[in-house]
Amino acid sequence: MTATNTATGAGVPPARLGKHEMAALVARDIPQGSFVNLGIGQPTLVADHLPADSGVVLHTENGMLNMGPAAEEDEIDPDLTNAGKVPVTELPGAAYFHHADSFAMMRGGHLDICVLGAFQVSGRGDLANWHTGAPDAIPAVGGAMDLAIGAKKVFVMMTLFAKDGSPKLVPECTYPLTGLGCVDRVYTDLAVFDITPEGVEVTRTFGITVDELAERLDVPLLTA
Amino acid sequence: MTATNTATGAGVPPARLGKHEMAALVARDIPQGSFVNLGIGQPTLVADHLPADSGVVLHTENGMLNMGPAAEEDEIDPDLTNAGKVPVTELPGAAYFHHADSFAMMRGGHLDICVLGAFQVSGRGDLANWHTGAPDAIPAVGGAMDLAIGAKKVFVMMTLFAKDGSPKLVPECTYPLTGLGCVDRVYTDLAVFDITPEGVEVTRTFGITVDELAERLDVPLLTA
Amino acid sequence: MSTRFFEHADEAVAGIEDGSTVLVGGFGMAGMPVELIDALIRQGAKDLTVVSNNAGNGDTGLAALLAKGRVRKVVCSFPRQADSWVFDDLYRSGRIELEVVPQGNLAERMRAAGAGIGAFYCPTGAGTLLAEGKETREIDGRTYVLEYPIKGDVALIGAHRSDRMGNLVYRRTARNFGPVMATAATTVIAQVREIVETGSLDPEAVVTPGIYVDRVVQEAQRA
Amino acid sequence: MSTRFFEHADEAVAGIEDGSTVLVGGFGMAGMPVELIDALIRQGAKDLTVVSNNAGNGDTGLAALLAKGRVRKVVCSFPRQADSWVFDDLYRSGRIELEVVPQGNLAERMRAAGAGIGAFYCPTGAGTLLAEGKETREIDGRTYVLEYPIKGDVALIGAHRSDRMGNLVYRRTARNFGPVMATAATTVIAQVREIVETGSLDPEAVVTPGIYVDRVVQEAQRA
Repeated sequence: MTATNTATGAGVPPARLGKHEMAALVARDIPQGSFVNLGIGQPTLVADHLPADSGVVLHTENGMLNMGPAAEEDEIDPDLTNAGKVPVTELPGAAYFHHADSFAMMRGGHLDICVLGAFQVSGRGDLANWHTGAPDAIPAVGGAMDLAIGAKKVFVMMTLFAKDGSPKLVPECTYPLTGLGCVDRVYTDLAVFDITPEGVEVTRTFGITVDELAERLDVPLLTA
Repeated sequence: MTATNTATGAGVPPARLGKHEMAALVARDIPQGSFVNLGIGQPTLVADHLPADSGVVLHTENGMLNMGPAAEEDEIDPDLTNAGKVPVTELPGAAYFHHADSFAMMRGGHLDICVLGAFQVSGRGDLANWHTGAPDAIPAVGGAMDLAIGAKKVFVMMTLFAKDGSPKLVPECTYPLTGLGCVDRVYTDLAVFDITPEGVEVTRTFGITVDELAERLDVPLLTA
Repeated sequence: MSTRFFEHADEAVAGIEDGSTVLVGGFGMAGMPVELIDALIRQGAKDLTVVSNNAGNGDTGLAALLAKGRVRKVVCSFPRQADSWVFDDLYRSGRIELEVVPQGNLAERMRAAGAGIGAFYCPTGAGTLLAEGKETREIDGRTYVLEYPIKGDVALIGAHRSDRMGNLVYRRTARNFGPVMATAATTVIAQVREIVETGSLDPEAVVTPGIYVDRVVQEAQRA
Repeated sequence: MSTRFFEHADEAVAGIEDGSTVLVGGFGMAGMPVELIDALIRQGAKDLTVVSNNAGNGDTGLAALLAKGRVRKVVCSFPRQADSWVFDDLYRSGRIELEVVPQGNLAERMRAAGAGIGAFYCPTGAGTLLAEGKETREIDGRTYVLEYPIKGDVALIGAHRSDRMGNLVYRRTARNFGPVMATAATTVIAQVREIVETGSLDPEAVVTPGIYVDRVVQEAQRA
C-alpha cells in the first residue's frame, strides 16, 4: 500500500497540511474561469491562493460577483463587504444584485463551486456546519443551507479530527444537518476525500497512510 | 325612480357614450398619483384623457413604469413599445425591469388600477376577455389573466351589449373565464356598474333609465 | 464557466441538439434574437420545443423556424397575432402542439427554473381553462394553482451590450424576457449589438451577470 | 399612490402600530436604516415582529429597539454575532421569540409576498431541523420543503438615492435586502442619502421603482 506516495501530487507537502496549505490545495483544484463562493472562515483563505490569471470569479451571497480581495485602509467602504461583513474590494466586471437574486443564483445551481467549513461530514456527503446542537447555543444558519444545496460542486475544508480527537468525517453526522448528500469533496489536513456514489474515496494523504486513516475513521475508505 | 338623473354627474353627457367619452369617464375616476395598467385596445384611450397634472403613472407589462404617449415619427424606437407592441415614449422618472419583475409587480397587487376590455362580466365580477371559445379559435391569453387577478382595482370598459344585442353583463359568463370575481367596476356606453358583495350596483346611466336597464339585463340591479 | 465569444452566429449556436427545449427571448421584435434564430435554422436542429412569448410574426425569425418544420411544440402566452399566419396554418392543420401559458406564469416558471424552486402556488388562472387538471390549494382564503418550472436546454436572447465577462445590459423594453431566460437554460447564447471592454459597464446597472451567459456573438449587421 | 417625502425620520415612521411586522433592511451595517430604527424607538410601537438578516449589533439600531423591549419576535437567518449581546440576553432569558430562517428562504419568502406567490417548494433545509414539521414533496427525485411568504406591515430600508418619484438606487452590497423588502410590505419607508430630481436617475439602473416606495426621508446627518 503506497497510497500516500502515489496519491500525493508533486509539490504537495507529504506532511500534515496547515490551513494555508489546505487553501492552496483547494485553489489549485478550482478550474480556470469557475464561479465560486468561499464560505466564511477558513474557506476565505482560498482566495489568496488563486493565481492572478485563474479567471475565477468570486461570488458573495450578500449580492456581488467579481469580489476582490479584502479592502485595506483607504479602500474600506462600509457599503462593500463580503458575507462575513469584512470590507472587500470590487474587480473590473463586477455586478451587484439584491439578496433574492443572489440566492436565486446560488439555489438555482449556477455557481460552479462552493467551499465551506464543517463540523462534520458523513460518508454519504451529509453536511453539518451550522449548529452545534448544544442546548444553550443560539441557532444561526445564515446562508449555509442555501450554499450547501445550490452549487454544482460543494467542497468542504476542515481538520480531519476535532480538538478532542474525534473524527469529523463520520458514518452519520451527530450535529444538526445543514444539507443531505450535498458534499462532493472534503479537504482536510491529513487527506482529501471524494464522496462518490460508491463510497468515500481517499485521493491524497498528507503525513499519514491510508491504513492509518482507515484505523482512525469509522467510515469505510476506497482508494483511487 | 330618477336614478338616471341623480346618478349622472355634472359634465357627463346624458346620452349613450362613445368610446372616447367612456375613456374620459374612466380617466376622471382614477385618483391622483395612481399606478395604472391600461389593457390593449379601448382601455389604451384612457391615457389621452388623463390630465397632465394627474400624477398617474402608467405601467406596461413588458417592463416599464412611467410610460409616455405613443411615439411619433422620429421618436419611434423599436426597443420601446407598449404591451400592444406599439412604439411609445418614456417620461422622466421611468424605470425598466424584466418580465418576471414586471409580472411580480402586477401579481403582487402593487398596481392601483387595471383597466381591461371584456367579452363578458358576470354579476359576481367574473371576467371573460381572452378567448371566444370558438372551436377554431387559437387561444391566446397574453397578460390578461395576470392583470385580472393582480391589481387592487380592476375596471372593465366595454359596450353593454354585443353586436347581436345580447348583454355582456351576465349572470354567468358563457365565454371561457379570465379570472373569478376579479372585476370591481364596469364602464359601459350605457351605464357604470359597481360589483359589490351585495350585487351589481348601477351608479351612473347614460341615455337609459335604470328600469330600462333592468329590463334588458338578466342580472339583478341595485341602485345607489 | 467563462463566457465564450464568437465571430459568427453559426458558431454560437453550434451543438444545439434535436429535441431541445429552446427559450427564445423578445416581445414582438424588441429583444428578439433574430440572427441567432436564423443561425439555428441553418444549424438544422429539429423536433424542438420553443418557449417564447409569441409564436412568430411574418415570415422571418421564429416564423421561419416554424415554417421549416423544426418545431414540435410551442409554449407561449400569445400565439395569435395579425401576422402569425405561419403558426396559424401549422396549428390548424395539427402539425404543431401548443401550450398556452399566461404571460406572468411563463416568466415566473422560467424564474423558478433558474432559482431552484421546485414548484409554486400562483393565483393566475385559478378557475379558468388554463388551470384545468392542475393541482390547486386554498391559502388564506384564496385559490392558487400549482405551477412547475420551465427549464431550457438552450436560451437564445438579444441584449444591448456585453462586456468581456459576459455581463449584459439591455435597452428599454427590449429587456423583457432576456434576463429571466438567461437564468433558466443550460446553455445561454446572447446576440448583442456591442461588445465593450470589461470595466466599462456600471456594476450597479448590470442586468444579467456573466455567470448566466455561456456564449456571446455581436450582431453581424453591426459588427 | 405617489411617494411622500418627509423632513424628519420621526414623521416618516408615524403611525406604525403595536403588533406590526416590521421588515428591516441591511446586512451588517451595509444598508441598515439606522435613522429610521432610531425614529421607531422614539415612536414607541411595541409587540413588534422584526424580520431582518441579523438580530442587532452592539447597543445601537436594531439592538437598541430590542433592548427597549419593543420586539416580541425576531425572524432572521443569523442572530448570533460577536456583538449580539442584547439579543443573546433576551433570548437566553426567554424574553424574545426567535424563528431562524435560512438566508435564501428569508429573501425568497419576502419575494413571494411581493410577487403574489402563495407558497413555493424549495430545496434549502430539506432534511434539517429547520424544515421539521414542514410539508415536503418529491419533485423529479429531489426533496423540496413548502415555504410560505413573509409579508410585512412596514419595511424600513436604506438606499443611496431617491428621485422625486421614489425610484431608488442602492450602492454596492448595501443593496442586499432593501429591494426585496420594498416589494413585501404594505408601507415601505426608505432613508436615503440623497434626494435627486426626477429624470436624473438612469431608468435602466433604477433598482426599486417608486411604485414600491411609500415614504422617503433624507438622512439627517447628510441633510
